[in-house]
Amino acid sequence: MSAVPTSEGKVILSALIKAIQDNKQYLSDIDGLIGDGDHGVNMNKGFTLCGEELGEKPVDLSEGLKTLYMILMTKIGGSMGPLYGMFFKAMSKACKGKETVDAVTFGEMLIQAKEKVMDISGAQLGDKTLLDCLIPAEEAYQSALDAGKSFAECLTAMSTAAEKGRDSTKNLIAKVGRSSRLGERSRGVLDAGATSCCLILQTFATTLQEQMK
Amino acid sequence: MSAVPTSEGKVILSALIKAIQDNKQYLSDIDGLIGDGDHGVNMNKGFTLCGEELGEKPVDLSEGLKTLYMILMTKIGGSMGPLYGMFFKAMSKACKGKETVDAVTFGEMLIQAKEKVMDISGAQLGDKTLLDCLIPAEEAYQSALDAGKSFAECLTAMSTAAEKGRDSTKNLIAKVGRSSRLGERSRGVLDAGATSCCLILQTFATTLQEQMK
Amino acid sequence: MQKIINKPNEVVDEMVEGFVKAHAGLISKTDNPRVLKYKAAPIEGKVGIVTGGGSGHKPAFIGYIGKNMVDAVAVGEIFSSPPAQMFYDAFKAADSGKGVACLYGNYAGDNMNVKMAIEMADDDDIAVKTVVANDDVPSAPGDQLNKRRGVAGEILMWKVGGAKAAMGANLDEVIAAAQKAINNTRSMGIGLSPCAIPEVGHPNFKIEEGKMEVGIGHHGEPGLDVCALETAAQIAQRIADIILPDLPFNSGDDVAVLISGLGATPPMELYILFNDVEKILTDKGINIHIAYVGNYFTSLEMAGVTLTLMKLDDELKACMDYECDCMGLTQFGRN
Amino acid sequence: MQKIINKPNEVVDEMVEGFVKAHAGLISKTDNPRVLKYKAAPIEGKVGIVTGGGSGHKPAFIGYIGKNMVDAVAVGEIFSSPPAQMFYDAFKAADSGKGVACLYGNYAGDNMNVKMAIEMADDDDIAVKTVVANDDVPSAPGDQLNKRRGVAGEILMWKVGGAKAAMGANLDEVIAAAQKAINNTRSMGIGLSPCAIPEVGHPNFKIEEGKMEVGIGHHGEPGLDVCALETAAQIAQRIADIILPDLPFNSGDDVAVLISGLGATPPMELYILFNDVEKILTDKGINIHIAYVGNYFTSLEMAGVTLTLMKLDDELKACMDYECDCMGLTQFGRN
Ligand SMILES: Nc1ncnc2c1ncn2[C@@H]1O[C@H](COP(=O)(O)OP(=O)(O)O)[C@@H](O)[C@H]1O
Ligand SMILES: Nc1ncnc2c1ncn2[C@@H]1O[C@H](COP(=O)(O)OP(=O)(O)O)[C@@H](O)[C@H]1O
Ligand SMILES: [Mg+2]
Ligand SMILES: [Mg+2]
Ligand SMILES: [Mg+2]
Ligand SMILES: [Mg+2]
Repeated sequence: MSAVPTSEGKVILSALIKAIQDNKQYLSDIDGLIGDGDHGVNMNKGFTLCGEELGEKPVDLSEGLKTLYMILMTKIGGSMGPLYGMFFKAMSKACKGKETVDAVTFGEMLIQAKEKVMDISGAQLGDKTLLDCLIPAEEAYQSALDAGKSFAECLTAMSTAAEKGRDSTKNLIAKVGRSSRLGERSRGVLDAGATSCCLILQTFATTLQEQMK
Repeated sequence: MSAVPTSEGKVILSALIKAIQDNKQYLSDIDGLIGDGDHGVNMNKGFTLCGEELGEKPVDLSEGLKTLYMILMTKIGGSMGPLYGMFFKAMSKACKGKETVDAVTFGEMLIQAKEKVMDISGAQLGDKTLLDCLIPAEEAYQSALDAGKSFAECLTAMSTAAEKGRDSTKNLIAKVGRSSRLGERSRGVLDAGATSCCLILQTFATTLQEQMK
Repeated sequence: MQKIINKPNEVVDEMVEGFVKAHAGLISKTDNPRVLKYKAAPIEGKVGIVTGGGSGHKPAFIGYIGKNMVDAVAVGEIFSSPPAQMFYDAFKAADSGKGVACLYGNYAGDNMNVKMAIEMADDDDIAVKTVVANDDVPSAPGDQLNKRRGVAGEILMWKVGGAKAAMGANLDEVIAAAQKAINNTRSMGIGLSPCAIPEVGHPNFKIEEGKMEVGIGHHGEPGLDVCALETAAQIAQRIADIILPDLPFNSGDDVAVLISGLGATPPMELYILFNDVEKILTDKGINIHIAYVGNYFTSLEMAGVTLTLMKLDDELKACMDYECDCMGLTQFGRN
Repeated sequence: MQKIINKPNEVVDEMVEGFVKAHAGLISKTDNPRVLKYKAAPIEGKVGIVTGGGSGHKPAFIGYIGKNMVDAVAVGEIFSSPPAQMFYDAFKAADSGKGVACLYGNYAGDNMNVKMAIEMADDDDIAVKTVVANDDVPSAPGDQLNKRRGVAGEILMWKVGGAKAAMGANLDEVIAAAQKAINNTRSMGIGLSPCAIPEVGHPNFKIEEGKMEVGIGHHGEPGLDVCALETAAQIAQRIADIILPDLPFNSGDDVAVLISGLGATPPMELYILFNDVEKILTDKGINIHIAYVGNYFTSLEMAGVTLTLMKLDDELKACMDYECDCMGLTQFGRN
């Protein structure tokens, strides 16, 4: 099977919510090293509210992602609300009306997400933000797809690149956000947003791959 | 000789001014232990201004004391301005128009000073203030006078009592002023106001005694 | 000591200089460099309102000079009463012939200097009467009201006295209204961190992290107790339990509420505290007629707060609702 | 952390609650608990003025809601931009059909959230135009004005926009005036001690005793330099040397001056600094048309100050002199 039915949206959303909840402390700790230590708290607030809103019943993937982005955009301020709000809004739109998510659809979801986030963020690759994870991950996915790889293989390529992108932030100097205060001293530590972005992309990959089995 | 001509006021005022100036640091240091450490500064400001006002020319005692109290009352705020202002105002009035200061006149100056200060201060004997020096000193002077002692002897009695009164403040708990904040912890240290009061009374005593020689 | 100053012994002079320049439309100098007056004072036919005290309490005291408020202020050194001469010069700057209401706080130095100033004024035929604010409940027991200090309640006293004078009342009426105001006012403060007098250079008392000083005075005078720092709700309750029974304030009363920060406590915290105070008052059936929340009477950069309540009758309400214009408190008339 | 609060994660909600209760005659809640509005808003025939931003800057932002000032405000968490929905709800609360001028500060989060809110409003036929304050000179060089942060100059932008709207101008005219205001405004801050976000519990940056941070931002963003603490006169000169040539301000110019404390710095020090600033301006032949000195835009309990200058033409003067009534800035009309 090389596609996942969108009717199984609940599985993916539950996995995303759990991933953030499980890593709440970790994400805040990373943010605490060079930021204000609340990234896990901010993310957890939005994702947990979404979980409460979705409840127990099944949900279409596009609808589920819509619930998530609506909450991010209405309840979560700062930068995470609009950045991840745009991320999931783009994803939701790109799979709207589809029966299944296949390699092309997910590629469309990724590229839309990347573009919308870049559009609203204003940050550049190398500024030590979640873009340093998202951009290379999306590019790796497209290269694999263009090279004729399977959906599962494309996801693996994305995962690997996301991790590499996340790790690349360790040696960067923060150019935006609170950590930019530290200049040279922001080097040597992962970026919190890139870490949560990697977590989200990897959760997509493993959950989709599992459902394809 | 058992009286001092009031025309020699300058000698007494210069002595008072010098005594305060010489003890500026000492008075502030005492105040620093349980107060805000500015008693010497406050006193020095008033007495030095008076010295500048008086200049080099001779002055009648009552007139000289008037200059001093006017400066204290117009330029020195807080409690010292009115307390020592009243002190010297009463003294000035009590010797006004006299040719000389004799034992009776000085007794009158002392009693008026004590009463005016008590009147405006509101503090009680034992509250750890300059009254703990002034009241016993005045009483010792009057007792000596009533006992028929000479002017010089009365002044010595006053001096001795002033010193005893000043030292008595060491074991008192401050009831008024800043030091009262410390309660029990204000014990064990001299009161700054009692110390300056003792200094002033002893300066009167020695200067008058010297002029009588 | 992290302060933006020049010479520590000239802070008051420079502050006065800056203040006069910043509020040139409202404030005038007088011949005495330490006496400032409302530009329009003395106002023909109006009783003059005078106050004064040590500096370091901004907006108090000079910030309350203005229209329908205080006419002239004697400006002392930091935390130190102005000399008698300054009060006397303030009387002269405020008197239009209708007399002067000197409305000040109960501190030994101020009492002495005002007393002497009144003697000086007596020779000039300026009629001066006084009201001495004593709203600070923790500073003495209820049977020694005359020993209590004046704190932020002074502002309400000036507001009432200033409005009454502006309405055309004579000296006795102004004094009676201001006295009624302070008689119906109760305050209490909590200190969270100390302050440093610039000339001294370091705080001359301490409040440890995690502690608060209950009943602290506006110059760091000792309070009732030093205890563990509490929540806003607990602090509100603690103060209410002390000041409400003291007057007492009862169900059905209309009150003015004034929450003043002591300097370094952000307005956010003052509003959080107000929220808790409002709940307690509402629970007790006490109605808030007017509320002031902000830094109205400070103690340099001390952290902490004073809560003040004034019970209102119709006369006091009319005075509180009256228009006024000064740096510390500008309000349009309410009705 | 010596704070008067209850739950650290509820400080904003409780502050908003307290604020609404304290200013019931001026402020109304809306359906969105984090959007407050002027009681009379939306005002028939008047362009609505909206702003918003993170909390912890009291009186900014909600303290500028009122008559002839801001109509509605989106209230974020401490130092954190409000979600798009709140800006959107604020637009709705302010719009009378004449459109909304959203006048806010240049921060990544606010830019993103306002951008999204405008998209939301587009569907509703609410015309929203923006002016983004970028008055903070040290935050970026003069050839990158669009990277500069907005700081206390925002208040002057609101004052101008609010007055212009009250005078009956249409949306484009209000936007043009507010844009002109900020284009003619330059600010710079100095930090003397840090602040702690209640939920974090400790300051997340440090300023050592005896040092000052030159060009610090309103959330502790790094400045140009950390150097030895200077005198008020030196600080005034240092700031003037940076902001005067930046616009530039020239001899003969009329200006508004705003000196805002960052929270814990007492007004006394602000007036001392103003005294030095006034001397520099007077020396240069720059005329102070109006001055504001106080805690107008703070950063919790940070110690320090922002100096803001706005060059005035007749239109801006008329706006600055216009009557307004809000918790942060009440003034009678001047002329
Ligand atoms: N303009 C921006 N574009 C992209 N990412 C950003 C931007 N601003 C901040 N970030 C990301 O936000 C992360 C911090 O998020 P979070 O801690 O939730 O917010 P805050 O900094 O407001 O406390 C950073 O690690 C960075 O990846
Ligand atoms: N009400 C009072 N009556 C008598 N003496 C007083 C009174 N208040 C203060 N003092 C005296 O003032 C002294 C302190 O003076 P000083 O340091 O000059 O003033 P301050 O306390 O304002 O700094 C105390 O030592 C005490 O003797
Ligand atoms: Mg944060
Ligand atoms: Mg963070
Ligand atoms: Mg002193
Ligand atoms: Mg002293």
